Amino acid sequence: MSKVVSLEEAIRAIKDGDIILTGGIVEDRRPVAAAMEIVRQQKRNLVLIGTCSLCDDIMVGGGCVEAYRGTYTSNGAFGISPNFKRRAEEGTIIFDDIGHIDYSLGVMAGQAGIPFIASKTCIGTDVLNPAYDNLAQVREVARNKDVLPNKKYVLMEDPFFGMGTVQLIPAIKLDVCICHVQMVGEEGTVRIDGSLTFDHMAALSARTVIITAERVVPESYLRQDPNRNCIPCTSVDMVVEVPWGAHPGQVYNCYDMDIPFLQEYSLSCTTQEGFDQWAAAWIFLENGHDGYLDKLGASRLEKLRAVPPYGYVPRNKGGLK
Amino acid sequence: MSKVVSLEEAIRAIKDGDIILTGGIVEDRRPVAAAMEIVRQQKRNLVLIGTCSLCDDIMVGGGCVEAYRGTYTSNGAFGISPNFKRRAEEGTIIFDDIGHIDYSLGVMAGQAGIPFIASKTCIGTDVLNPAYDNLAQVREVARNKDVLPNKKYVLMEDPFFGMGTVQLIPAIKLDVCICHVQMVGEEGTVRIDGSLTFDHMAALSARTVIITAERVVPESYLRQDPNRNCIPCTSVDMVVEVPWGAHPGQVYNCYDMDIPFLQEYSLSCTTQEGFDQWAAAWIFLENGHDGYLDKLGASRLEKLRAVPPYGYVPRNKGGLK
Amino acid sequence: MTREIAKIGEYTPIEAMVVYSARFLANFDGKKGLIGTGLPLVASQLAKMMYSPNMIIFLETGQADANPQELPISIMDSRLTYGSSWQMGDPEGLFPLSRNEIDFGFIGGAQIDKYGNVNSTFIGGDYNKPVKRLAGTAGAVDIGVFAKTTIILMAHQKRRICEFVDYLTTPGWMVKKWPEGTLVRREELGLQGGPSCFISSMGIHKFNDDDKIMYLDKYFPGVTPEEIKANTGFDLDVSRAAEADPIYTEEIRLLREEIDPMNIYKMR
Amino acid sequence: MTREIAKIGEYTPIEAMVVYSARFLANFDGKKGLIGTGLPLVASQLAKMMYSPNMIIFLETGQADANPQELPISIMDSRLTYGSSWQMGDPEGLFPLSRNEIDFGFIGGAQIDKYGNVNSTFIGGDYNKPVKRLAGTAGAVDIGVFAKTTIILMAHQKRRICEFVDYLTTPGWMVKKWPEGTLVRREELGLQGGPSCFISSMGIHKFNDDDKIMYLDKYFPGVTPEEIKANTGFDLDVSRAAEADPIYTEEIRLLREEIDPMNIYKMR
Repeated sequence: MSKVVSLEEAIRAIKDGDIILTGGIVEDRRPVAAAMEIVRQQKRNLVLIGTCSLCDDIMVGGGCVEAYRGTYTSNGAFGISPNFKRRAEEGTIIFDDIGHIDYSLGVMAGQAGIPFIASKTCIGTDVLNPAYDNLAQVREVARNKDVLPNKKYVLMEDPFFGMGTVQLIPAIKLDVCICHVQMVGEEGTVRIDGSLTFDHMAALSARTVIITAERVVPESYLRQDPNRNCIPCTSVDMVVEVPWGAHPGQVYNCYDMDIPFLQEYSLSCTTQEGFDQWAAAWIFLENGHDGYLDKLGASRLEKLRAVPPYGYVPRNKGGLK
Repeated sequence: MSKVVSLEEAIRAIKDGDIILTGGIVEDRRPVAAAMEIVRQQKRNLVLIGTCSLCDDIMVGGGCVEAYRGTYTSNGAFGISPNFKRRAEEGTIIFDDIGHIDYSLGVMAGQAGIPFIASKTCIGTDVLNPAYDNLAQVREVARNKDVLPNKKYVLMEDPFFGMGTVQLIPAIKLDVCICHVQMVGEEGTVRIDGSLTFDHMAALSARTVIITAERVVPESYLRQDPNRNCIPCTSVDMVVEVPWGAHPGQVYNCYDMDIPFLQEYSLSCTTQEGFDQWAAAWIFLENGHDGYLDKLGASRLEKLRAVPPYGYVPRNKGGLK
Repeated sequence: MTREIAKIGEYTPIEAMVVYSARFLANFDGKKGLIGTGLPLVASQLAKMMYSPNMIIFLETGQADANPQELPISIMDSRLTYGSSWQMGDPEGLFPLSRNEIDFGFIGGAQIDKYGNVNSTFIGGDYNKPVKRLAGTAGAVDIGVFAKTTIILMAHQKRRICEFVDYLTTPGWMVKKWPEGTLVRREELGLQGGPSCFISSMGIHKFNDDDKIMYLDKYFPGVTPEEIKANTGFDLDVSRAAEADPIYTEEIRLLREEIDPMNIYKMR
Repeated sequence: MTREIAKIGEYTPIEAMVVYSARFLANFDGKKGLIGTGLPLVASQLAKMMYSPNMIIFLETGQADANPQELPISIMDSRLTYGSSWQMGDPEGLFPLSRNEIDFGFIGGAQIDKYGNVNSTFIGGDYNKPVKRLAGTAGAVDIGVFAKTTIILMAHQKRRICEFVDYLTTPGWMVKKWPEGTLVRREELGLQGGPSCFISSMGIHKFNDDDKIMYLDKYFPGVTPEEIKANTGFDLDVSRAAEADPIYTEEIRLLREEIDPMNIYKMR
């Protein structure tokens, strides 16, 4: 059964107040085209889980996000995520920092269908500071409150190995998971190259899973080597072909990052007006993503295309100068 | 740095009383040649973790194993593991049954480096029967007691999602993990085809990891597609090339199972004398594994060789009749 | 389409058990099942051919949407990998259960009691020195705890269908609350699901809505309710039983010619 | 081999910081490190070329034994995948830490205190309305909790090197015991490891064995201990400090010509 739909139709499945995780990390393999469609459809009150970088920050700028729970709020080499930074410093967005292993274990627990897990991962740090625990405020924003745990953590003594005080970490569950990948079959089988980040786990614990991909390929092709696939079709609800759907970030084996575009984003979005102008120029275009690609221009994109066998554009070949 | 050693040298690293897990499951992709070498080297007091099938049962027959903690004690279609069955019914082997998700979560916790995890997985069943809890007896056999938990499980109320009473499951850790795989690089990078069973997790939480493989291939070949690899070289201590090292079981993409051999094993090993005769015929041969292969004969083995693209011998091609 | 009816004697009781199991799977077309090794796998193959073509099969060794082109022998058979959507290991293969994605679990076993509890661990004697040691838990615990419903298949023998199992491996309707081991309804422990039917080599058994005790729902053609009662280790209610619809020659032909021509599963 | 010494002024303070960091990594040849994004990655590249060729690099996005052929920009840069032994995701990339396999962690940060605690979450104001919001925890918590030792690198500025961090992201030697938030020695919470050195753009700092307070161990050529003290936000003990060995032209050449010819990391 084919799950292929248009980007517009896929994003229509997201409801205001949904708890959402986007695939990839920092600026790479992010569902940027999907995030731009979310901005176009003016979703509201989304709760972001995991990280708030590039595509997430675009949604923050677009007024779609009111709460964030995660481990990272930066665009890496391109600076702290500008829209999130501004709203955090204004005090107009709810956030609840957790650790990176914290997040990993939460997502791992989610895919294993278990309620919680124990670790020493944030012991000793301000992640466990009760004064900074904003989970209750995050829950207020969420539409489906039962997707979030009652408590941020519980401390207890390890009864098995004498590891002392450990932190019980609740599972991370999701309403929506959107991943951008290299290849997907029409039934939803996903193949990812490069870091899987959290996608292979998060997609298993979300109620609705949307896959945007550089290419939709025959399902039968991917099923010749099931060991190489990263998300089973049984966990995927909708499939959308979106070439260059993670631009300006990297997609391993497909394209390298568009550094000037990323720099321009950071500089433009220090104010809301700046973001709005940037959005007018890049998001609110006729023909949506096709318009975006045409505006970028084929020759600019071609310079980013990955070189085999590396999967990126080696600098000594001059691609990214 | 090459980690390639002989089978004899690899197995010499195993100490009496070690807690050991073997890769694959039931009769397939099991380190049979490695288990036979363990019998030849007369290891004693091993504690088996996970399952007790084919290669494990050979070690039981060989007098190497005194305790077992796991989820499965059968050779599948070929009947209950005959040596284990006999010793269980005699009351001369210690065993502690756990569930399959129990085991999965334990190994997952082990690879995540966390002490325990919560689940409803065995709630309501005799797996939690305190009268059947033999963990303390298993610990007595083990050389490194700190590798095993203090308790089999703890019951507690889920504080996060209102799931009621859940079972806290301790991590499974190991002294030794031996896996037989299709391909390994000389530095230890492992590529598996077909079910990974528990290998991809168990190998990460063992102190000593031995990989036997159908083929040792150039590390650089496997590093062209790191996404396809299943165990990182950083977790592997020793690498051994052992063609047909899982015979009489299957190895996906390499060979299919040798049904008559498996049937003969089951029939032979109902008594200790039967096993001893079988071992004299197949284990205690001159030239070890090479002797075993020569005794089987090349023409018998060739009939088992997998047919692409299936990875097994399709019956309608007559391979297994 | 009119189908030719197989005469009694033209098929074995085990074949009948597999055929009625396959028919029961018609309830799960388009649904997700976790299928145990052995005869459940055989019945699933027949169901996919005749009654439930869109059934989605998961296996405990980590195949999602498996589509074997010929009958697997082993639970990690190479035949299960080729053509599946995703091949991981046992944890990933079992977690669809704990994520509550699995609509039905389908297992065999060695002993079943009147509450639908199944034993696949040991029979007779003591746990530590059993008369007959069996395969252990493998998947059977987890399917019974997490699947939205369970289907159980087992040859009908008096000693195997009993008042209460020697070891409770797969939870049925009345299970053990620890640490005391008190018998309680499964819902009381927060367990969803429960067995919906037990298909033996003589008939189809269901469970009372109120006390969750097994009763005979259908007896196979050529078998009487009295025979079934006499071959059951507890006082089985056969008062509501009707004869099952007859078996088709096509079902037996598929089993013998297409699915298991080599009689690997010794059904005949 | 005699090496040509670089003159003061022929390199920037940031380049000096990276060079001394790379030299410190000589202690970890053949060892396993989890390397944070940014300048730690640059220093590791230099170390692999000159001081620690057999260092094994893990990254938090799931590469084991990464061997980038050119300098990555991103923590999940494609350059990290090609040539690595194994490419999974973030959980698998971080679990070598919690399995206690990682001999050293190497991170940057925005603020460090006299106990070696690092802050990468916010500076100034309140958590909920910070003057300056930063990147958050990403890896920094976990490296500080689990690595057998931690190396920290940060440009030397008075406001960044303080009495106590505004938010404790990476645990140093004196950490917070919850729920009260009492300051305790990290060992008291069962945490192994701890920071072994803080390399700034002016000098190398270590920690007293007894009270675990930071002191100046080495000052870079051309910098005086007094300048360092004046640029530090707490009363830094500089009494035991000696001048660091000079920098070699070869180190600077490699940084500028081989590792970061495009000056992506703005070291100069």
